[in-house]
Amino acid sequence: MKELKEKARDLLKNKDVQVVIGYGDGTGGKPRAIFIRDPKDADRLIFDEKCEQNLAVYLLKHEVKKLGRPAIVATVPVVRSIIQLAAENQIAEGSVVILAITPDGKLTEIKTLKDTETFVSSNPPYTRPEDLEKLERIEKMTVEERWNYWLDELSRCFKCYACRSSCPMCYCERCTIECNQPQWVSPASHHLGNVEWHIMRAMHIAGRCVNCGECARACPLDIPINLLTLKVSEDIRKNFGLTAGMSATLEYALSTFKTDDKEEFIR
Amino acid sequence: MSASNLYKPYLMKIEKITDEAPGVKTFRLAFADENEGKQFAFKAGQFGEYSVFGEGECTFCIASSPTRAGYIECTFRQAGRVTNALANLDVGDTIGFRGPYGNIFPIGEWKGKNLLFIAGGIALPPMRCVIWNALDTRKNFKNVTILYGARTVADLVYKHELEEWAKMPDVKLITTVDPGGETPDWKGEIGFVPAVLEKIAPSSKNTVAIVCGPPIMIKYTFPVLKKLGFGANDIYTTLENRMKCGVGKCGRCNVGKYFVCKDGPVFTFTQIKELPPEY
Amino acid sequence: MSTFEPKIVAFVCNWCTYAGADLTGTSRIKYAPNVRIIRFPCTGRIDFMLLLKAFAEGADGIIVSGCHPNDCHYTSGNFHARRRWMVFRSLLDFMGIDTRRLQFSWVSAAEGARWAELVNTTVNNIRELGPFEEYRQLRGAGIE
Amino acid sequence: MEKKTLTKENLPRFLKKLQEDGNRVIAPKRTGEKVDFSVIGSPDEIADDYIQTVQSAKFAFFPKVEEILSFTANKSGVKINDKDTEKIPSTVVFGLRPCDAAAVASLDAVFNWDYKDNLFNSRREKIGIIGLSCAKSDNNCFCTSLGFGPGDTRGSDILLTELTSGDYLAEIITDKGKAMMNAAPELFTAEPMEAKEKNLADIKAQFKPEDLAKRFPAAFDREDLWLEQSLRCIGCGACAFVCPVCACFDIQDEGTTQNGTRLRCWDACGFSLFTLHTSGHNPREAQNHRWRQRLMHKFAYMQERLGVLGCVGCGRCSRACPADINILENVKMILEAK
Repeated sequence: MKELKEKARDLLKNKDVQVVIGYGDGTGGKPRAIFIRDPKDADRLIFDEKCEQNLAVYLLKHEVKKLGRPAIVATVPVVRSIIQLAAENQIAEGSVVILAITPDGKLTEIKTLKDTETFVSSNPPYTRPEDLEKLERIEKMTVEERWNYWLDELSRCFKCYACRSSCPMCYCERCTIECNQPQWVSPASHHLGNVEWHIMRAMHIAGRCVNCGECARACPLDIPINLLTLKVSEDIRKNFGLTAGMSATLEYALSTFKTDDKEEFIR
Repeated sequence: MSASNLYKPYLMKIEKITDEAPGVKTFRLAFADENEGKQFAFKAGQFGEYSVFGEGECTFCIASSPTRAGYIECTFRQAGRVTNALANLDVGDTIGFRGPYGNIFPIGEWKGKNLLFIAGGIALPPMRCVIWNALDTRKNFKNVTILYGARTVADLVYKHELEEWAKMPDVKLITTVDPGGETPDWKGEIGFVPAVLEKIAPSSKNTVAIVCGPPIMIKYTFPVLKKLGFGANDIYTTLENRMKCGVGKCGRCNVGKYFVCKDGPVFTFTQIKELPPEY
Repeated sequence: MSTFEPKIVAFVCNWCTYAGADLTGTSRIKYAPNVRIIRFPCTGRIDFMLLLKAFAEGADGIIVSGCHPNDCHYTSGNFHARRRWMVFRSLLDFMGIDTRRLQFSWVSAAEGARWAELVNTTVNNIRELGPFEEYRQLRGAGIE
Repeated sequence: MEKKTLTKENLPRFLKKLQEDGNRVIAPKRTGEKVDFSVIGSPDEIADDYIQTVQSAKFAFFPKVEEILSFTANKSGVKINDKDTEKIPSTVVFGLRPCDAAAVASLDAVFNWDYKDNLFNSRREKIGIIGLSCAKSDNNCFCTSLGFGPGDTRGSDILLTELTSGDYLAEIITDKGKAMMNAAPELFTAEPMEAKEKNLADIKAQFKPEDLAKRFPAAFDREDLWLEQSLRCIGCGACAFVCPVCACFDIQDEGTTQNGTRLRCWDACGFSLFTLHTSGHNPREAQNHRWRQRLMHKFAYMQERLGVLGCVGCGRCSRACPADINILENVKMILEAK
């Protein structure tokens, strides 16, 4: 992507930004996140369909923040993560330059939140069909089958917290699992600790998750944990008509309400 | 049943609780099993893992002197889950104790020397052990000077013992509080420990200095000691890294090639200078 | 399983359901003794983590109840709670937990009889379901 | 050392026999796209045709959650119920790669450094290791650079090497190995004619293990060597948890003050909480400090203090890392640094 490299070089040259967060060549044909600070290095930027990591996670990392004002190479889910972070007052207007790339490979430089919103409204949210299929398959199971399925999957978890660390929405300085007075959820990776942890994770990013799938990609044990967050996102979309990461001014789905929200489950 | 589970603590009964300062308490602990108590021995500088069952373990030094057999004491400030749980206990309650772990103050090598103790805040407890050890074997040492500072008068721990030391003819005690921390009737010094140390300027001749305190105090005290002529081998301190196992396995207290739990907690300034700044 | 007596934990708001349950008592309406009531200032305060704790500690069923919509002492606590309940309930369902074990309701301060009926129905439902062994078995599992 | 042939038909029979004798067998099993160690019901479940499992079988020696003791308490005092190590199941780990088998020596060193860790040792004693030589490798493998190798017998009780015919050369290395073989001696036939070496993966050494001790200590202050490699680190513990050597742990109490258990759980130096003091002070404040600690500990400190390396070159951390942090790349960078 010649255009991307040029854009990045210009931004750095003109001192618009101090760092460009993008993808570069990694090992074994994998791309990796790179942090370009010298315009001369802009040529190291790459972009292809393998560039899936949600780079928005780096925007709030202390070590990266220290580098200065960033520009970030962003696919649609990354742009949505940024909007959601802005909605949660984690990213200020004008603090980041977005080098957005549409699914068909078109590069757009975005500098304002308004333009960011325009970008996502013309590039609507997309959920991988295979994820929706899996979701449906699990929903069709009996309660018992579902329980066994998840117990099987979640009991393997060893709590490396790659799901949490890779998620742009998990930016809390202190995660609930680290709050130990009282200890809400056990940090041990036994069955109870794992089941509770994954329920908690899903609930805490419900209505905020943009379904980038990064948590499942990051999971070294291939546990399909993104299905949990996808499930809550779908519920929120269907019941409350809200989708995270579409508007920086939109209220968080679980801290707002409508008087006529459905309540057939309440007796 | 394994006879030697490394992580199985002794059961200890709380014999006495002393309120030292706001949020700071001292427990006197006796072995629930007398035989275990008789076999137990430790030396000045060592630490242990104290546990409230159901809450977890916590690392403190043994604050009492090995010269006073039959019990151990620990002093802690309420800060986290375990220390808060400890603070809620009463005399007669049972806690766990694993230890003693770690190295020691080489008090045997200090025979015939002057001792200069410098402590700040909640760091007097690790030193109290060696102070009493020295005072109980007073004839082995020449001048004993204790410089102790805390944020406020209320924050000074071991107030009774400070009075006791002040009355001892062969101990020179200087207490100080940070500016603003004094009370109207405060008779001690006012100022930070390094500044007061510079002011009293104790001689470095034939003297070892033992320094315990928060990292910031240590950082500013070393240069003053150096100025006073102390050699790096004559300055001792303790490191207080976070620990879990206490026996060199869990990895937490690893600083450079050292494990604070096994190679420390007592280090000379010579060693400290070699360490990476990860303490 | 005629001998099985379910343990039910009820998380209720102070202003409506707790008062309602009080009325059940003062009206001398008899109802199943299987319920342990925990009083909260408002249903908006009832975090899902509390419900998880109840299950982990051995509850066979949970009742969560507060003021009817528009009657919240704090105006909107119950509306907020309703959304979270919906999402939480659906997530538990997705993970294979029988949602009959988690009963949400509105019971006002005047509805003493309704409270009795709610508890009785829930107890009967849970009695049919049996003890919540699946969740209880999580405790201790996976520890070598 | 005895050398035998174990035919491809006899291998499942052998494992079956070990199971019948009351051993729990842990072997590589396929889940989705990945292969990982788990307890198997039958030898048919064992995966083949893979380079490396996601995790090593470290958890058999050092479980991710392990009870240290349990306790009950009432008004009259506390009663500690010591861990019953008798109940630890006798286990056979099948299919351990030579790198993983070599890693057991490093675990041994950590858990027996002055203080003997009985929990670890009791498990260790009850585990028989049937290693499996590597016929294939990938770019993440670098065992040979650290002095190990794809057919290294160190650590295994029996090492199997697959031959062209699909049968296995069985090297009976230890007494434990001999005892395992003696469970079904009739299944082991005369030594094969075929040479072992030509059936091993060709993994070129990229540096010498001696260089590590020479170069690492001096690299400590070279921020350029650590920062660039760790800037993309997201701070998870995947690298440590898949590592066959990483043995850092946490101790946690669960239950109530009247009735509970004390657990030992895996922990990782990459977590910011690992060293965080209650006061808020953190000796290793930034992620690059923590990444540096990981490498220094493996390549410098462990070697100096325990006489073993903290890395066996299995390449797992590089494969598992969600941010493509590659240990080999970083090590080479340090060794080649001017």
